[in-house]
Amino acid sequence: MLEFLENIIPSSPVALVVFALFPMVIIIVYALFAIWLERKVAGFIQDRLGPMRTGGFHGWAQTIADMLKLIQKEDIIPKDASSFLFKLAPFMIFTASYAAFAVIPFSSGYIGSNINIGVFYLLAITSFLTISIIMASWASNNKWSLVGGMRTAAQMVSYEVPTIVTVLSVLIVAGSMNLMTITEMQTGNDIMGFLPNWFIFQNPFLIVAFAIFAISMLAESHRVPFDLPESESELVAGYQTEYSGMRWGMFMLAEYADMLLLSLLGATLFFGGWNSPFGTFMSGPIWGFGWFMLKGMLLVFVMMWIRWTLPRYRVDQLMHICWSILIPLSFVNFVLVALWEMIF
Amino acid sequence: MGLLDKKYHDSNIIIVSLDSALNWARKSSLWYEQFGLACCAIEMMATAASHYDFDRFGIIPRSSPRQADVMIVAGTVTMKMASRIERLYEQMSEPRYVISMGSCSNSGGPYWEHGYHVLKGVDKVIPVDVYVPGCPPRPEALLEGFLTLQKKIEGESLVEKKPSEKITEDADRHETT
Amino acid sequence: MPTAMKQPEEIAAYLNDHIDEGVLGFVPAEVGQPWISVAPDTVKKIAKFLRDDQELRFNTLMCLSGVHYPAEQELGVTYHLHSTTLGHTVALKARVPIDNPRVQSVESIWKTADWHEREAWDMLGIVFDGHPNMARILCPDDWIGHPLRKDYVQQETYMGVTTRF
Amino acid sequence: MTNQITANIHETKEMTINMGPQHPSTHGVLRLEVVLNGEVVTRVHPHIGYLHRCFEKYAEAMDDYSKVIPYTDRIDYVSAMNQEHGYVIAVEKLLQLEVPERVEYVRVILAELQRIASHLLGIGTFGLDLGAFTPFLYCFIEREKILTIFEKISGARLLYNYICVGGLMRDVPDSFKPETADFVKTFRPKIKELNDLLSYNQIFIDRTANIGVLPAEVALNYAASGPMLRGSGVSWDLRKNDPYSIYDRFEFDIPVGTGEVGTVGDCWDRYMVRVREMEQSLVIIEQALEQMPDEGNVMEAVPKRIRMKEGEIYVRTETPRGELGYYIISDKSSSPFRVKVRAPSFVNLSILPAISRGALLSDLVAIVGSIDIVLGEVDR
Repeated sequence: MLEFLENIIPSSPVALVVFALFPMVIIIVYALFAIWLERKVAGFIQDRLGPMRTGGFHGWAQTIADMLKLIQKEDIIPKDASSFLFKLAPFMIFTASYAAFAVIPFSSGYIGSNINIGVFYLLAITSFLTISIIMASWASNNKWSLVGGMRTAAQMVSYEVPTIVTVLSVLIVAGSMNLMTITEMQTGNDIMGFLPNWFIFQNPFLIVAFAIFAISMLAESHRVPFDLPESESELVAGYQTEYSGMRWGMFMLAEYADMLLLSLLGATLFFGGWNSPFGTFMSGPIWGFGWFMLKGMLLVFVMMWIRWTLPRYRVDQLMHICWSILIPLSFVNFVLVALWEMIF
Repeated sequence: MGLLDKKYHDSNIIIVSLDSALNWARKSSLWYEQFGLACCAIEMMATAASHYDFDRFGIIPRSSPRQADVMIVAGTVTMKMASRIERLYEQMSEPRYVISMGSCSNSGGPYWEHGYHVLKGVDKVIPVDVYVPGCPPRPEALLEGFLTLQKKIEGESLVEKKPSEKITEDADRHETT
Repeated sequence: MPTAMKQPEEIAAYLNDHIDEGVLGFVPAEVGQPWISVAPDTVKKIAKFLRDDQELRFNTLMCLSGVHYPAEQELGVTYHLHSTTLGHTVALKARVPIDNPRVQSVESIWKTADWHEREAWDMLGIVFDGHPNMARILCPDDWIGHPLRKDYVQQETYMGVTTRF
Repeated sequence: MTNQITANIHETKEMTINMGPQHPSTHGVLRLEVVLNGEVVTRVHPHIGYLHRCFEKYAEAMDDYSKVIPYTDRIDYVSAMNQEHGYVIAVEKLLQLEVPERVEYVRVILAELQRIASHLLGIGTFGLDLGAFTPFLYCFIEREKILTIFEKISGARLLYNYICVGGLMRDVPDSFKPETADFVKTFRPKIKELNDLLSYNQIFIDRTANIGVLPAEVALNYAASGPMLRGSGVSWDLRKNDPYSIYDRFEFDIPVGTGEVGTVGDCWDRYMVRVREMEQSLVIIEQALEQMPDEGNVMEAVPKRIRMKEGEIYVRTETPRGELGYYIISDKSSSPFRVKVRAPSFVNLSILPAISRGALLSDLVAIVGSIDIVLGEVDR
C-alpha cells in the first residue's frame, strides 16, 4: 500500500504520514461507532431504546455530539495535582494504544510495520497503558484515583502473564512472531475439507488457549466483570475521577482502542486475521480488511454483551482467578499444545 | 458558559454557524451527575430506567462531578448538605447547568414553614437554570425540564450580548415569569 | 419453667418486689398503653435487671424517645422494651428537670441505644451519663439549640445562609 | 542502621477516605468515614443527618392528626403506603376506632404491593452496587407496573396520601381487583428470571456469601429488624408474631436466612430473604383479593374531627425494612403532643460499624447495599 501511496503522492514523507495515519482514522471511526453501539446494545439488553434523538436515525450522531461537547468543556487541573504528569498521562495512554496498531495486519495489503517481532512489540507497548494509568492516578492526588490506580497496576501486571503464555502457545504452532506471517499461515480451507485453516481449528488445545486469552482480554481492557480500576459504584470513577473535558475523552478513546486492539489480536492469532472464512471466495485486500474488522467487532460485541450481563468481581477474587486458575492452566495448556504439535 | 463564551464582541457568519454546532453538541449530550438527595431521586432513577429512558436524549449519569454537565438537585437540601452541594457545583467543569427538581429544592416545599434544618430553595447557594415543580415531579416533568434546558442552551452564544440586548432580554424574562 | 408472657401490671409488681429503689410506680392510661415510672439515676441498674432476669428477658430495646414537658419544666425519656423469647412488652419512663437533664445511659446494655441516645441529646438536650460518644447526630455539630423542645427558636442563619424563606 | 531504613520503607499508613455524601452507592446522602489499610476497612464511622427534614417537629406543629399523613409518606419514600398504614393504625388505636372490613383488605393489599415495590428497588440497587446494571432496570420495569396500580387509585406515583384515619381517601376503582390479580400472575415468573440472572449468579454469590455476617445475638442486641434480622436466621415478623390489622387471617411463611451459600446472616441471606418475601407477599395478596368484600363504604368510619383523649401509644408495624414504630403522645388538643418514629433503617444502619470491620472496600459497598437503607428514614 505504501508503494501505491508513493505513486499517487509525489512527496515521499507526505505519503509516509498518510500511510501512518491510516490506523488513526480506523480508531476514531471505530470509537465513534463503538460507543454508540455500546449504548444501543445496553439499551436492547435492558428493554429500552438507547440514543434516539441526536442526529436523527437512532441517534447515530450521539458520539459526535459527545466528543464536540467534551472539547468545549473546561479543562480542570486540580491545584494539588502534579501538573506535568497529570497533563501527560492522557496523551501517553492514547499514544501507547495507537502505537500498538502499527504491527496489526489490517489486510493483506496493509500493515504499518512488518517487523519480525510484531507480537513481542505489541505486548511490550501495551505495558505503557499500565504506566500511564498509574501516572494518571498518582498525579491526580485524589484518594479514589489512587485506589483505582493501585488496582490497575496489580490487575494488569498479573493478567499479562496468562495473556503472554496463551500467545506463546499460538507462536509454537505458527513458529513466527511476525503477525503478517501468522495470518498468511492460516489461509486456505483444508481442515476436514471445509473448515478454514484457522489456528483455533488446527489444534484443539488452542480452544482452551483462546478461552484463557478471552478472559485475560477482559481484564486487560478492564471491562466487566473485571472493571475494578474504574468501578463506578465503589471508586466513583477510579483513576479518571479528576479528569474533565477532552483529557477524559482521551482516556475513553484509549479504552475503546484497547478493546479493539485486543480483539484484533485475538482475531489474528486464533481466527485467521484477514482471511475469508470461504477460502478464495470474497478474498483480496479490500474484502480482507472487511473480514478482519468484522471479526474484531464481533469480539468487541461479546465484550459489551458480557458487560451488561454480569456483576463485578472483588479485587482479591480477581487475583485468585489469575494466579491460581488461569496461570497454571495456561502453562499446562502450553505444554499440551506443544505435545500435540510434536505428535501430529 | 464555556471557555469561549462571550469572548467576542461582534458576530459574523463563522461564529454564528459555530455557535449552532457547539450548542447542538452541548444540548445533545447532557450528562448528569449521579447523586440523589431524597424522594425525587427515586423518580430520577425511574426516569433513567427502561420505561422513560433518559438515554434517548443522550442523557447519561456520570458519578464524578468533573465529567458531568448537569446537576439535578433531586430532593430536599438540608443545612448540613448545603455546603456540600456548593462544593460539588464548584467541582463541575464549565459549561455546567443546574436543574432543581421538586418543590423542596425549588423553595423548601412541604418543609417550608417549620423545617428548621431545611434550606428554603437550592438557589440560595447555587445558580439554577431550570426549576421543575412537583412533589415529586413525574418523570415526564423531569424530561420536560431537560427539554427546557435544551431550549435555553440553544440561545447561548460566543458573542457577548450588547447592553441594549441584555436589557430587552431581562424585560422578556420578567414578562414571562 | 417460669416463662410466661406478663402484662405490664405484673411486670411492675415484679420489679417492685425485686428492686429496692428507683421504681416509682405504675401509671395506667386512659387510652393507649400504661408505663412504669423509674428514677433517672437508677435506669441502668433496672435495665440490666430487666434484660438478665429469667422471668422478664427483655432482650431488645425497641425504641428510646425523648419528650419535653413544658408545663412541668421537665424532660422525659421513654424506653420501649420487648422480649423476643417471651413476647411481652413494657414502657419505662424517666423524667428529669430541664435545668439538669442527666439520665444514665443504657448503651452498654442494649447497643441500639447508642444512636437513640445521641438523637435524644441532639433533639432535646438530654445528657446520658456513661455514653461513649455524646455528640450530635442529625444536626450539624455547630448547631445552636435543641429543636424538639417546645420553646425552641430557630436560628436565623447557618454558615451564612438564612434558615428562613 | 540498614534495618531502620528498611523498616521505614515498609511502614504503611492508614488512609481515611470519605465515602459520600455524594457517592454512587451510599443510597442517598449517607456519609461514611472509612479508615483503610490498603483496601481493608479498619474502621467505619457513619455520619447521618444530611437529610434531616424535621418530621417530628412537623408532627407537633400540624393542627390535625390527619395533616401528619403526607409527612409520614416522606419518611420512607420508597414504601410510603406502609408508613401511612403504621401511622394510621396508631392513631386509630388511640381513638379506639373500628375500621370497615373492605378498608382493612384494601390497606393490606396496598401494603403488600408496596412491599414488593420497595424490595424490587432494594434488590435492584444492591445489584447495581455490585456492578450488575441490567437487573436493576429489570426490577424497575416491574416496579413501574405496581406504581401504575397505585396511580390509578390515588393519583400519585410515589407519595400517595391515600390511607386516612378511619378509612381511605376514596374507594378503589372497579379495575383494581382484576389488575392486581393480573399483576400477581405476571410477576411470579419474573422472580424466577431474577433468580436466574442475579441471585444464583456465581459472581454474585462470590461477592455476597460470607460477607458482613451478622450473628443473631448481635442483631437482637442492636434491635435489628426486618430482613436484616430474618437474614440472621431469627424467624421474627410482626405480621405473624404480633399481628396488626388483619394479618392473622392469612397464611404465609416467614423466610429466614439459612446460610444456603455461605454463613447464616451474610449479605446473600439478607438479599434472598427479600426475594422470598416478595413471593410471600404475592401469597397474601392472592388470599386478600379472594376474601375482600366487594361492597362497603370506605368513608364510613372517618371521623369529621379528631377528638383525642390524653394518653400515649407505641405501635409497631412491619415495613419492608423492618419494625416501624410510632410513639404518639396525645393531649386534649387536636394535634399530637409528641410523635417519635422508630425508623427501621436508622436502627439497622447503626450495626454497620460492627459488621464491616475487616472487610474490603468493595465488601463495604455490598454490606451497605444489603442493609437496604432509605436515608429519609434514617434522618427523618
